Amino acid sequence: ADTIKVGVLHSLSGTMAISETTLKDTVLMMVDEQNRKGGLLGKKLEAVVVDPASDWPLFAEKTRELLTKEKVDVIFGCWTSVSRKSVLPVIEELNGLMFYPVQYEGEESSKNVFYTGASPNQQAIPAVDYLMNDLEVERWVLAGTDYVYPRTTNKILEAYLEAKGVDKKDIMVNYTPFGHSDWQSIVADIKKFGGAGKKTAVVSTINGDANVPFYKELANQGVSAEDIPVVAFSVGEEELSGIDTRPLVGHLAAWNYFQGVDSEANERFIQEWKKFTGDEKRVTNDPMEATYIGFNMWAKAVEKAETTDVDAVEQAMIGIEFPNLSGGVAKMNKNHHLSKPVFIGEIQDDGQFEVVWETDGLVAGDAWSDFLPGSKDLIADWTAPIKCGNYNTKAKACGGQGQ
Amino acid sequence: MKHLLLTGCLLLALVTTLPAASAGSVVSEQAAPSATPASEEPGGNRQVLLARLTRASLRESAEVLDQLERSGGRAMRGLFAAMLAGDLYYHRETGRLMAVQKNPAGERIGSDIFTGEGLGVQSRGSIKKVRVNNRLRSHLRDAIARIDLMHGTEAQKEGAVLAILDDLSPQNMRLLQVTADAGQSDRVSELIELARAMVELRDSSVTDARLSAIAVMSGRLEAPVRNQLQRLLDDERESDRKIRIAAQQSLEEIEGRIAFYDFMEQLFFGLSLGSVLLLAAIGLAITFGVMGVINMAHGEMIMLGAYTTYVVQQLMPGAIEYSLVVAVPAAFLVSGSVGVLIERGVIRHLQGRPLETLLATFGISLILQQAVRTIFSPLNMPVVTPGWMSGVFAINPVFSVTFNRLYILLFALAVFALLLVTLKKTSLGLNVRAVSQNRDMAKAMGVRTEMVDAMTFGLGSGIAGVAGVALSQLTNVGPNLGQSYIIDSFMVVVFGGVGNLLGTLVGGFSLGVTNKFLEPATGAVLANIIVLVCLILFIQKRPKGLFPQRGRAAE
Amino acid sequence: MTTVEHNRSLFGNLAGALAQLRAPGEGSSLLVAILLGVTLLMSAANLLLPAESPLYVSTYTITLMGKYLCFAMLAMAVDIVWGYCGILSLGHGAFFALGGYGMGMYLMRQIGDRGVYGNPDLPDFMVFLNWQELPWYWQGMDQFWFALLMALLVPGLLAFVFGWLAFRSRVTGVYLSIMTQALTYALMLAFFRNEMGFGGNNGLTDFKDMLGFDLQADGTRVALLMATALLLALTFVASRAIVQSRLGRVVVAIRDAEPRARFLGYRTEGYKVWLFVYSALVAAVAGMLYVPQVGIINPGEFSPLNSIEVVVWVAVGGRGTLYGAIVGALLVNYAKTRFTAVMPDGWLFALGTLFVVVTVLLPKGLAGLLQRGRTTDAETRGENNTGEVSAGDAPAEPITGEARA
Amino acid sequence: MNVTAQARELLRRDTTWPFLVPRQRAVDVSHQVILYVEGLSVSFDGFKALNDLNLYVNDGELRCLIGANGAGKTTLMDVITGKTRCDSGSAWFGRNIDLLAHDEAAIAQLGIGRKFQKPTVFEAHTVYTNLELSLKGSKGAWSALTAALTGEQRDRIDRVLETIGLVNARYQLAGALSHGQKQWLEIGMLLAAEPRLLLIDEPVAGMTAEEAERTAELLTSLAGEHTVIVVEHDMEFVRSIARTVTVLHQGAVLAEGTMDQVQNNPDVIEVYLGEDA
Amino acid sequence: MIRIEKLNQKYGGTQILWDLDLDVEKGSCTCIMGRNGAGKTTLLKCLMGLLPASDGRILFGGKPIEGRAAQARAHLGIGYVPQGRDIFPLLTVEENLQIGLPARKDKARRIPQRIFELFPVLKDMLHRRGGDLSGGQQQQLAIGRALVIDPKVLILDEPNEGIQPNIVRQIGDVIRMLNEEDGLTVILVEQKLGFARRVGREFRLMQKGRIVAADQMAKLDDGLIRQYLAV
Ligand SMILES: Nc1ncnc2c1ncn2[C@@H]1O[C@H](COP(=O)(O)OP(=O)(O)OP(=O)(O)O)[C@@H](O)[C@H]1O
Ligand SMILES: Nc1ncnc2c1ncn2[C@@H]1O[C@H](COP(=O)(O)OP(=O)(O)OP(=O)(O)O)[C@@H](O)[C@H]1O
Ligand SMILES: NC(N)=O
Ligand SMILES: [Mg+2]
Ligand SMILES: [Mg+2]
Repeated sequence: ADTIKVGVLHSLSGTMAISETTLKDTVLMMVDEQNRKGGLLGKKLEAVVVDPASDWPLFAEKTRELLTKEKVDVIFGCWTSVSRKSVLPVIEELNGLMFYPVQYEGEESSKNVFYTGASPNQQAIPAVDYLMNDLEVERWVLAGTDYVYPRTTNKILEAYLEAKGVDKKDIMVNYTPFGHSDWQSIVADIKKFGGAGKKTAVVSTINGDANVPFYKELANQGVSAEDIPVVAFSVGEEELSGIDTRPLVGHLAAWNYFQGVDSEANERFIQEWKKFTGDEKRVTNDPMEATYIGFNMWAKAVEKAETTDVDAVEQAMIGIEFPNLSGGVAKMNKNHHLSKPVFIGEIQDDGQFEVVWETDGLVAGDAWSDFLPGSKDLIADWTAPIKCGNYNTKAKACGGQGQ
Repeated sequence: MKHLLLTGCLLLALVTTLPAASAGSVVSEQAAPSATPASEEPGGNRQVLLARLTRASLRESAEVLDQLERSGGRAMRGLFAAMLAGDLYYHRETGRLMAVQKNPAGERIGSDIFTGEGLGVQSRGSIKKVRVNNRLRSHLRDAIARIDLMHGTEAQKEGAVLAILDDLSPQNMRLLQVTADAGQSDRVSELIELARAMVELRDSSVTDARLSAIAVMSGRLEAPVRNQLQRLLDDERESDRKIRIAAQQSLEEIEGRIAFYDFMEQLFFGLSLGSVLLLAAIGLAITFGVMGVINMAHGEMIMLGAYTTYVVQQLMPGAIEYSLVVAVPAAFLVSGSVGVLIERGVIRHLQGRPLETLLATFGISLILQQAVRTIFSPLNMPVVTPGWMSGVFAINPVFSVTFNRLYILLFALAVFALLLVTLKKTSLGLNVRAVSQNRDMAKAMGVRTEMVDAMTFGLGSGIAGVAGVALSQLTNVGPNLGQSYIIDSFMVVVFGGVGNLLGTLVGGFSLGVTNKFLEPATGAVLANIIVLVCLILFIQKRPKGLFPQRGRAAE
Repeated sequence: MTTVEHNRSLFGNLAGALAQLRAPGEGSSLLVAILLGVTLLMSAANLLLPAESPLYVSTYTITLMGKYLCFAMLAMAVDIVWGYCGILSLGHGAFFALGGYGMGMYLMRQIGDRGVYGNPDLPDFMVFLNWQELPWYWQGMDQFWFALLMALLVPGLLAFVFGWLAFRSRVTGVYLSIMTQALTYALMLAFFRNEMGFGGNNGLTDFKDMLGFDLQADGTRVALLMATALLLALTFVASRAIVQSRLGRVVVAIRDAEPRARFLGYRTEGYKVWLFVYSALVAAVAGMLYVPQVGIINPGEFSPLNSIEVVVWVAVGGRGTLYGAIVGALLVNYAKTRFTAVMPDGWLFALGTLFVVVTVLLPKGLAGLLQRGRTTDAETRGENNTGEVSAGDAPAEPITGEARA
Repeated sequence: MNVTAQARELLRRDTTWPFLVPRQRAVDVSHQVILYVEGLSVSFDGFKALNDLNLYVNDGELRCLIGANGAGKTTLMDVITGKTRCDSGSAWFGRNIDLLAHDEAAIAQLGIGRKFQKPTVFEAHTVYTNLELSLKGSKGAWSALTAALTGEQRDRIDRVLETIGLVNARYQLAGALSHGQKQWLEIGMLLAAEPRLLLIDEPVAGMTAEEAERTAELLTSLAGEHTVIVVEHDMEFVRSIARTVTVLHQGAVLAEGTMDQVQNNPDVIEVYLGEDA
Repeated sequence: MIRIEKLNQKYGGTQILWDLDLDVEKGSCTCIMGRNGAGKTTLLKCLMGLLPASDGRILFGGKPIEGRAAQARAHLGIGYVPQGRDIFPLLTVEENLQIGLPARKDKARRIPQRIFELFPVLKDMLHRRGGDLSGGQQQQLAIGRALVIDPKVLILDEPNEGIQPNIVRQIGDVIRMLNEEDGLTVILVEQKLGFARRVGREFRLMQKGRIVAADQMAKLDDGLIRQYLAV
């Protein structure tokens, strides 16, 4: 082929369009930029955009379409875990290459996927550490949308908190359906739970659309960040752009990137983004940075491998470093996850985050959690001689439990 | 809760403040000269402190603030309040501190932090915000509370004492003593009395005194009271049987009262959810219930109303307080006109084929969703809650009602009443029903059926738009807004009985209340499932809904 | 010829052939013939031709076709109850999904210890939720025959109980429609719950093989496609037999004047229940075939909007004609596939407009268009009476009675 | 009874399960009376449509039911056919069948056919199919699946078509018939069903005098083998067929007797016939 | 008053009315008769504008109205009592009557007392649902409803179907009175000879979509009846 094709597999309609459209635009911007730099291997890049419409089986179908019909060399895509799970068998069958840019629950590592978002140890654990050490939180509300990412994260956190000596009584877990919009009772419960005389915080894995009504209810019931701070893992600048943040000032989020991070690269990226979208008010967020890193690493790996062949690029990817937007350098590990810094930010009245805490160095993403019984012995390592995604360090074998 | 953090810092502050001056008197002394301008205070020390404030790291700031409070007392309230609100800036070159606020035109207007003197428009690059984080904010709040305990309004004093209930340290008690000596209103005195009783119960060893303390505490709904009684009962060292029994009784009484208010709270939550369901369904009760159009685009009419609210707020950034008043008629017009267009353009061609309206309106709903994505972006749009709709109406420490929910409840009832009157008292209502029952005959009686159809569909859509204004206060204003309400809306209309407005009202509220009473026991998801199953079973009992249409013709 | 063109011409042929239907009886067998013929040709082209061949049909097309045919079967199921009996089910997705879950459970058990955690007994999602043993309702699902049985039994039973309750109480019209919607909505919420033991939102996925055949092998895919085509043909023939039997005529009578039918001695609720159960079973079969071909089943399949979409396919194709439902499902889904790839940002405009235009211009859907091409006078209305499956031209609108009376 | 006892009861060898016992029982007319209606009352929202009504109809009789509009004639038929539940009273079909305990379909299968006041036919079906569906025989879903017309049944339909004068319209959709044609078709559907008791609500409304005459002949010929109850306002028609006439008024029987008796009853004249009818 | 020229009407492919001409004079009372399916109802519906005519002209007071909608014809003063009554079943009797008020020339806001004088039953039933009334009551309501618009021409399609004898008389009297005293033009479709003779002053016989005979009512003889009305 005379171009290198880049598949973009993000929902542009349906419930997930609200989050994913931005990532499609980000990839398009990256492709543009790369082409301005002269493309890759002397060829131009060509983006192939499809709309899987927030429909999970459609994700699989579109992946197949991208790989067999369009013959793309790489795919940037997916947001929800279920979409990724749907795509996974197809991408493995056809030996494609995908970059997944969203924080997720971990417990996975595929040869054909690079995970540039955070895994729980790059987001949830540091956030809890911060709450516990800096804000002296003793009582915990783990509130999440009822699906796998919150469930897993909360399981990890429960185990982690209990290991830190937190009493079971001081942990309240609450799950709500997708798009839950009536938060009155739950917020009232949180208030009551927090009224028992111990410093309380909410760790929120509430997803997407449910957040706006949740925060609105928090604001209206007068739960302020000083009383009961809420730290969220799915609320970034983009989500905040849909809320009046003045009553929410001081609530927290944990990410590997904030738009407010002071760095030259970030400044440039933001400018470029605003120019690309033609909207001065457009914000950037963590999954965009993840896409940015993923894309550039892929470009670097292709140049290193001097081909877009998946197996070659996959091997070339491991160990690649690329400056992230927060001033440091991100590194792709053997388990296809990144090493990245972790930031905690407080919501400001302009919808931005103020970084109030950051890890000292980089945190390497874990594919398998150390806090879950089923996976604490597992690691992923895609280099020889192990070369698998679920190597059991006890049984010294691939394939989960090992036989 | 808030009290915990607040008192934690209060304690910290007191440790540093009080020993410095012999407690009590100093506090009130400091208050006296505060009318004099800041610059006259002893020592350029304060200027130094203020300068430090602009440069300090977040950690150092706390220390600077303490010193400022000690030196400036009441005079510092403005500074603290501005900083708490995030309005405190300093000039990059002169380092001068100022409160900065945006005017409606979006310009930054500075004013002196102490005198309030106007400093004119500040360019964006010339000023920088004084950084503040959660920790500082609670610090500031406590400082303000301390100032308020002496000099604040009644409500502020009350709040300050309430905060102290969480931490009854000797220092705090001394502070309360000073406050009490200054003579206070009944409510504040009562709270101070309560604080004393709590200390008595905790520290005293005289059974009678402790019993009377318990008597004072009995029936109080403040959380610290409950927590203390609970701790006392949990504490094995507490061996005085009389005290235990009294405490037990007292706690039970408190819990009894709380149970009652919990019930009230749930009822309110239920009614509030009901009002949302009602609002969402009410337009559909017309387009579907009365006209018989299976209007899958109903949700998008709501969505248009919500977007209208957003646009209105963008157009009048200086008058957010009034934006909703403008948005209601605007949303009615926007959604209503789109409704009329849909009716004239599409529905009209489907007369006598009501089932096909499902297909067409489904198509329209897809188009409208995508249109909104194209025009406004797929992101949610921020809609601001005006001040008068924010906050809670606290009836007592355990039962409060949020204003926005309360207003929306009232609004839903008002819209309903208005609609009922429109349909009952104008010829439109009669004509719609006639047309829906027998179009040809209505024509033969001279009814302008096209007009009636357009007006009715417009009315139903307009009402949906109005509902969108209310919903914009509670939930996402985004392209998916409509989808999240369409199922519920149909459910409510059908449950109430198609074609019966009153049914929609009762249906909405009963679904809301049932849901909210189930939720504490089952969780949100299961509550929802149970409600649905009940609904299915209910319809077996009453196949035509709550208020079926009766008579021969309905059979 | 590229695959796209191939696709296009494929559909062109199909539509053309349908348009040439001379008589309804012939038309139906023609449809079956085309269906099987095309499937066979595609299968052969996929398996026998080298990938470079211009006539090669890619596996992508094969799976796509398989999915369409499943949808077609589902649409037919909806049409049987809606078009012929006036039961507008807005919840048929529930039966489809239940069938799918049955198959999904079997496929999940087939993974065995090849899951990421390598647990031989528990599916992955149970392992990381710390489940210790297989819940009782997963027992036996590793047997194909048992899974098959359950995948039919459960939706069938649900349809029976729901239908029996609803039809006996004479719940009709929109009330019934909304209750079916409530049913599927409740199931969706229930299946979203991780405690239910069906994998919550992620559903069941990462299937490996079926009856020992690798699901990713071309041969298996082709076999699945052929099985789907065969079953579609079979259910089509069976459904046609049903609607053409006296039972079918009674059902149409019930649609138009249920009280009258009762006064003739027909126990209408019985007819409705059986028809509903039959239709649910067809939907379940479609779901069972769907899951191995798309590789995932998740509670989203229960979403009320999905079921509404199915109704839309039927309406586009032409309610009350079985082949109309099939054509509608194929066309709309093909349009969706093309639009989402060709105009990812604006395809909803196109699809929405398609729906509006079809409704306004083609009152009887595409089937009406075909029929019109067939009958001599073009502007005929309401006098089509050549029997067969054209029950679509009922003057009485079942729902009207409800909403308007 | 507890569950085990119930189970034991079910498993007893010497009994047939109640739901397997054929429901159809032959109507017992050993006392010559085929329909007993006693003390029947029906009210709608407090309005008494039937008020303690008594009516006895002999087997094979042709009974005319007249009465003012709103007297409750249609309501009476509704109760007999199971469409409307009554507040009190009883209705027996022969001596052995309690009509109030059956639903519409069961009652129809017992052999009570009905023609509605407003003609109702299956509009999407042809005239022929309408008749086919009305034929006497098993009405179960399973048997309908395999049912085919026997030659005998075809003949019957042809004969009915002839009787109702719709031979030429046999393949027309019933929905496209004119009002009067629908009336005929509905009568035809009754004929095809061969019920024991026919309840006919206003058969000649909208028919020409000539047609009414034909209908009269038809009904008269049916009587004897069948029992016929006719409601009609057309006095000429009633006169031409009537043997016994029952007059209803405000939900109760006002008068009963031969046409002459009734016609000269001053009450009937006052509330129904008018001065010079 | 009303003049129909060369009216044709088709239902789908089947033609129902064939080049039909009809002339109704002001103040006349014309009775249209014909067998079932002759096309009487179709003719009236075309006249009322409820069915589109395939072609032909309809003149009302000399002005063509074939292009105008039914509601406009109602406003011009054509009152219609359909076959089968077509009462609005879920509206009360009062509401059924009120529907027509806006079509009146005088814009009265209340139901004219005259209606209740003609049909006293309606007064008692004012607040019951139209659909609950018995057939006869509904028929009276249907006529009353048509009269509310204060029509110049009243069209009645078999108004006696299912009506008790004394009310049939009463309706006949009312029609006659309206025609004779108020000068209302009446077009009546009727099957019952007795009634037609009593009320109508002219007759038109229809067969297979055509008018086949027209004359004064007195001239309606057995020959015509046998030829066109007998089965
Ligand atoms: N479902 C109902 N709801 C309310 N009232 C009803 C209902 N059914 C019948 N009625 C009333 O009961 C009375 C008797 O009605 P019914 O139809 O039996 O009269 P009828 O004798 O058949 O009259 P007609 O000769 O005009 O048909 C009427 O006044 C009618 O209004
Ligand atoms: N909706 C329709 N579609 C097709 N044909 C129709 C339709 N309505 C009526 N017809 C046909 O038109 C012809 C005339 O019908 P119309 O109702 O005008 O007759 P009519 O003279 O009023 O008869 P009746 O005395 O029975 O009321 C009939 O043959 C009938 O079959
Ligand atoms: N991976 C997530 N956030 O679904
Ligand atoms: Mg009657
Ligand atoms: Mg007629």
